[in-house]
Amino acid sequence: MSLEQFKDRNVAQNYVHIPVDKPPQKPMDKFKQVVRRTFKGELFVGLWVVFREMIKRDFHTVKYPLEKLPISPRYRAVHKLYRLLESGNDRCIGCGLCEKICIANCIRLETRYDEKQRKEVTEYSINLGRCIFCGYCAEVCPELAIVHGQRYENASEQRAHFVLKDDMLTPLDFLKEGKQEEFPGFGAVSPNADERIKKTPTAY
Amino acid sequence: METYLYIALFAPLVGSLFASLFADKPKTIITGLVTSALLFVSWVSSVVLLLHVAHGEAVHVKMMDWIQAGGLSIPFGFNVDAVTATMMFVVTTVSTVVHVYSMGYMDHDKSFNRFFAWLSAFVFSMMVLVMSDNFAGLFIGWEGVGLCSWALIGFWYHKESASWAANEAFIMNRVADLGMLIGIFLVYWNFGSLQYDVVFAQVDKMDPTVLMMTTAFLFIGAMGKSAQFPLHTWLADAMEGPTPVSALIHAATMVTAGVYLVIRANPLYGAVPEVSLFVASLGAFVAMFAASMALVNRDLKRIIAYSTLSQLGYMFVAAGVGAYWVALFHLMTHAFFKALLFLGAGNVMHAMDDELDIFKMGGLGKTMQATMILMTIASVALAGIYPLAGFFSKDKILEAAFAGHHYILWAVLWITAGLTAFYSFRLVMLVFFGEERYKIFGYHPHEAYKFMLWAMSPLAVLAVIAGFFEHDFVHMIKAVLPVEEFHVSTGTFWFLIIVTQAIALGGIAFAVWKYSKGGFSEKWRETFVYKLLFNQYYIPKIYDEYICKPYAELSKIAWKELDVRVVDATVDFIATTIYKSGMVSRVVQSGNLSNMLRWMGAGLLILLLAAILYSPVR
Amino acid sequence: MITLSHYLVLSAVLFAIGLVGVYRRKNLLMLLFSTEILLNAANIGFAAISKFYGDLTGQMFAFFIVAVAASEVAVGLGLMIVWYKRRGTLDIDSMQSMHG
Amino acid sequence: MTTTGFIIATIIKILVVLGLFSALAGFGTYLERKVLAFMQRRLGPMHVGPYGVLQVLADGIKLFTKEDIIPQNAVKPIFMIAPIIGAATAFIALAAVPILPEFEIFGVKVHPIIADINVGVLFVLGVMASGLFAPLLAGMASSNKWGLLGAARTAIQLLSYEVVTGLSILAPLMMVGSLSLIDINNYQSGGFTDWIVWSQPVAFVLFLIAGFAETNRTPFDLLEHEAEIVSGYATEYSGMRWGMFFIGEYANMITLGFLASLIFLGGFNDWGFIPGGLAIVLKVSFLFFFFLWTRAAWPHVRPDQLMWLCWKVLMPIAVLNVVVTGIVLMM
Amino acid sequence: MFEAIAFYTFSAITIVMFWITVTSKNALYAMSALAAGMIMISGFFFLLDADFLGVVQIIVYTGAVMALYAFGMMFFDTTRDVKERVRAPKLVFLLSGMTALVLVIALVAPILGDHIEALYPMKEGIENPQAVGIVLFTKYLVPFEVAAVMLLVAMIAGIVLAGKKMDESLTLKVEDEFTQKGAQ
Repeated sequence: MSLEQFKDRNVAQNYVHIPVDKPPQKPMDKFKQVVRRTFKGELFVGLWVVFREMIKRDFHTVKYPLEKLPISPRYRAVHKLYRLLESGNDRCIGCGLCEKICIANCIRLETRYDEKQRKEVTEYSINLGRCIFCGYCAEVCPELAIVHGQRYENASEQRAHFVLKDDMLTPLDFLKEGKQEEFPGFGAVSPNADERIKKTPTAY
Repeated sequence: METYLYIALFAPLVGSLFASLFADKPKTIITGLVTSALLFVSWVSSVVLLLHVAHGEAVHVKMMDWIQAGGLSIPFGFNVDAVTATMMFVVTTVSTVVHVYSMGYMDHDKSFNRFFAWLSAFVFSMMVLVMSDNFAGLFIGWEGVGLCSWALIGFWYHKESASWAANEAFIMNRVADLGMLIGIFLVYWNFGSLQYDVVFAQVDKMDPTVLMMTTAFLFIGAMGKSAQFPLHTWLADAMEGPTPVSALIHAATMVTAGVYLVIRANPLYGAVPEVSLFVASLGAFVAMFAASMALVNRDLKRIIAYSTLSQLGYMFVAAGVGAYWVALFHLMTHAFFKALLFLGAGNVMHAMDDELDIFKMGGLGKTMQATMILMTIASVALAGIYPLAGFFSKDKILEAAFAGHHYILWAVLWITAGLTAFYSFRLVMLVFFGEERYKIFGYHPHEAYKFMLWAMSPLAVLAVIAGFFEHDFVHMIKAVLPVEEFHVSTGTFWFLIIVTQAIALGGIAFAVWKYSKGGFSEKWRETFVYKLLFNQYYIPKIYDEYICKPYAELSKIAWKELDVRVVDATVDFIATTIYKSGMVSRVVQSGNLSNMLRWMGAGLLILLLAAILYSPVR
Repeated sequence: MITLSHYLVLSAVLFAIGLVGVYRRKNLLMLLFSTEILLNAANIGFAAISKFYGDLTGQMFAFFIVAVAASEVAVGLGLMIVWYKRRGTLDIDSMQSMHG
Repeated sequence: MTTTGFIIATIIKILVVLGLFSALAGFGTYLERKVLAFMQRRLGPMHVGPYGVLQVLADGIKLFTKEDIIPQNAVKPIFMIAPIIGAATAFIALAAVPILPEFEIFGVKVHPIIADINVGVLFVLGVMASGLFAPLLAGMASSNKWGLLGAARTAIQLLSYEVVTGLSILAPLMMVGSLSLIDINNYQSGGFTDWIVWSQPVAFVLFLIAGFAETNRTPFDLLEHEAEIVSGYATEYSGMRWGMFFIGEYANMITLGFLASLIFLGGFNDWGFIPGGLAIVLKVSFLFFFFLWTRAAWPHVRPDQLMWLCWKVLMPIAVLNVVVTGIVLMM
Repeated sequence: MFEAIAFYTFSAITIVMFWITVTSKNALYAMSALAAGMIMISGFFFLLDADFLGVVQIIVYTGAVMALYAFGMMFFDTTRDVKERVRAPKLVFLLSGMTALVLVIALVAPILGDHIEALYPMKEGIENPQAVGIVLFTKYLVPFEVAAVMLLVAMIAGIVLAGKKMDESLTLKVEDEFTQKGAQ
């Protein structure tokens, strides 16, 4: 299935309205309805339809673990932490807004000042057992550091199922290959974002 | 013909039932019209039947089995022969007239509908009485007319005298009916059947004693119904009922049922001359006795009632001397003129606001000319003056008595004929002629409705001409009743007629002469004879003193001693025992299903044990 | 060899069991169950006599008993449900409003 | 045949029927899943064995090894017995069904019927009717409101449709004049045109509809209607007890297939060039397939519609059919 | 021999089942045991060559009557134990025991005798259902129809009794409706 098809799969342009009669009230009318439906062959139409599908052998089963359907680039599943494109540094500045806004209260982060007295995120964990994938964290992030990714197979044998920072952060080699996808539009990262980052004046 | 029979029989019943639907409703003329119309239908049927049986045939039908128990078999059968047809003709004619007349007479009565219901019911009962082909059916009709008579005498039951009279009539009839019932039982006991034809066929083989007992007891019933001495008192008191009732029941039809019974049972009576002689003697006595009482009575209707009694006596004499057809003939003619007389009396009563004392009337002929004419015709017929109906029948009776060598009877009847003529015209004179005494009492007499007079006119016509049908009647009746030629010479025959006519005319003349001059003097009323006659020979008083009072005493003793001490105590004892045992065994009825089931189980066990113990195979 | 007596004794025993139920149970439902046992015990007797006397009348009776049982259930259950809805219990001891 | 031989033969037959039909019942579940999948453009079980054939085995192992949970408030003995009743009645009903025509094996003539009783049809129906105690007792014993609702639905549905089944079968029985299934089969031995379905089409349709209701198949599977009452009477069941309900249900379907084939579709008489044994297998297979087919194609009815259909439509038609048949037979 | 084995087995099971029915405190036990007993009784009928009766027993008693009971029981609280206060339990056993004894005596003693005539003898060669049918529709036709009418009456009675509104008084209900209609 191509991506275009996939996008349109639920949105048919021409809706078909099925006419619905008023339900019969009197017993006689009910009886007439039964007779009509019996002899009109509606039942057999149903039988024919399923039988036709059976002999057509037009199967739509996806053998899931073996084959997977493509998903939309904008699919919003398990979170990702992005890096800055050029430098490869974490975008996250440890502001803690995501932690604050999380309605499921599943984000925890720990920060410290590094040797340059800049804030550094040491631990960033999301309890996927509680996360409801509402997207508030991504929305509130001032640095566009946290986004929803496409990883949906988050089944686990453990009840406390966390993702840690390392699982989410874009690997450096991946970044190098330019596979960290960014999307244009309102609120997107500006091309010269690295430059625009002001160094935190340590003098303060 | 069966259809006509059923129509004649059941049309009055239908009318009665129809009228009884409206019994408690306000007056509707429809009931009167419908019952009259149905009676007219019945009359037409009766006439058809009469013409049919006139050739000596009889119509016999068996409607259904009525009682079928063991050896007793009484069918609901009807037989119409000449006698019955004559009776039916009389009954339907008079009753039709009376019905139409009643519509006017009862016009202002609030129980108008009830009246017609009972009147038609009476006709139906009477028809059953005369048409039945067995004694049981006759008895049913007998009791039916008794019931209707009771209801109609006591029609104005709010009047104490009326209900008293009704009860008197009813009770006195029951006394007589006991005799009648015994007679019927004797018939069944000895003859093994109640069918007339079966019974009469066996008369020859019967023991005379048995026959005598049977006929005597049957005649007791006839005495009660026909108000013969000593059971005669009820008839005069029955005049409390509405006048049409008196006309229909107590003059024309019901009271003649006794005569009818004797005529119907003529083979029985013919076989026992002793009883027949007694019948004739009693008839002659009553004829005289009643006529004597009529001489002095002041009550308009009672006079006519006593006259009826007297005429019934004549009929019994005829029946007693074996001239049954004469009895029937006189019954018929008498029905016509006596009903006419009563209806006329009804008109007078209406005019006088129900005043009955003839000494308060007088001179009514001026205002009520038609009534006067009709009543005079009836009175002349009653007196037996040629050529009116009464002459033919009454004269035949005298002739029969004379021819049977019953000269005493003949003499009595001859005198009675004179008395009859006298009191008839005493009544006519006092009511219609002379000074207008009613004015003193403030009455304003008026003539009755036209249609009432028209209704009476057929009777008047019949009263005049019925006598001329004598030969046809004899011809017709020959098939059923013995018709003997009276062996009197022509001279004697004419002598008898002249003598009878003479005394009758003499009586009329005396009455007219005496009362046109103002009647008897006051002194006459002081005499013993007058008092004796006026108080009906003190018979009611004797009854009261020597029968009613001792009986009441006896009843009181039975009540206080027997009923309360023995019967009530026994009944109470049984009741108390059952009640107490109920109280004791109430515990069983705990209402608990489980307990009941256990009781049931115990019962099952007992039954099983019984089944084993009493098993036949054991 | 199984004879008629065997069946009749069995029938009697079952009948007695049913009687125990009828006398002993206070629950209306159980009472009806016991009644069914009584009917069935009788049925066995009828069928056995039918067989051993070679006559079908016994079976006929059994059929009619079955029919009676069916109608009894229909009416009895209806009454019981009504009673339970009104009183909330099926105990016979609670049905004593008609005691004398 | 001697008594001993008869006993041995019967025991062998019983064992064969038990083994074969429980296997068939299990295989039926596989078939159902496959057919339904195909009709819904799916593949169905594919992983265990070639084309998922061994899925049955896997399921069986799973069910056997699963914990047998009995709720605390359940009426224990009844709860435990109920599924056994379900499976047992299904197999007992097969006892009076002639499965194949007579054949000879090792020189022995075999009647492939366990007990040829002269009231065969009624026996089968009766035993299938008493099979309703399985869901009934299960639901009532499990002290679960869904269970109770399922049991109530069982009672009304199965009880009501038994009437239709009986009445619809009555008309063919009147034509044949016997209650023995073998007699009914022999009645149709004249070939394709002799099939009772041609003379009694109404009875056939009624019987099928009632059969669907009695075996609790799709248009009428209200007893364990997931969308309404979770799993109905089987809500509290797990493991092999739950599995037995399934074996019972599938065995019932097969029994019903045999009944319909024998009564209406010519039974095991030769059908043209097809030998009788194969013919009846084919017919039963088709009917079984038809059960699955309808499940894929048709929606449920509501309980009130179910009762309405039974008492106000099907039963009058069935009675009319019987009356008409009677009149025709008398003429 | 088979007959004896079957008879004793069935007897034992039936008696035990019915005993459970009679004594059990739990209505569900009682019902299940009774149903089982009914099936066993149909076994007796098969033993007695009354095949049709046996099948009718299964269909009607087990299939319909007991299912109806079960359905009725759903209206009651079935899993709760039945509380009963049995009065005079000895009397119960005495009465039943005596009845059973008397019955056994009555039945086993040769009271029945040999002089019973078969009014509707079973003929050879006619199968049981057919024979039953013949007798049922000739001699017993009127009782049969009466039974049918009785069942119909019972059905209507059951419907009316178990109808929805029956926890209220029917007559009062009707009066209420009248007053309502009057108000309108």
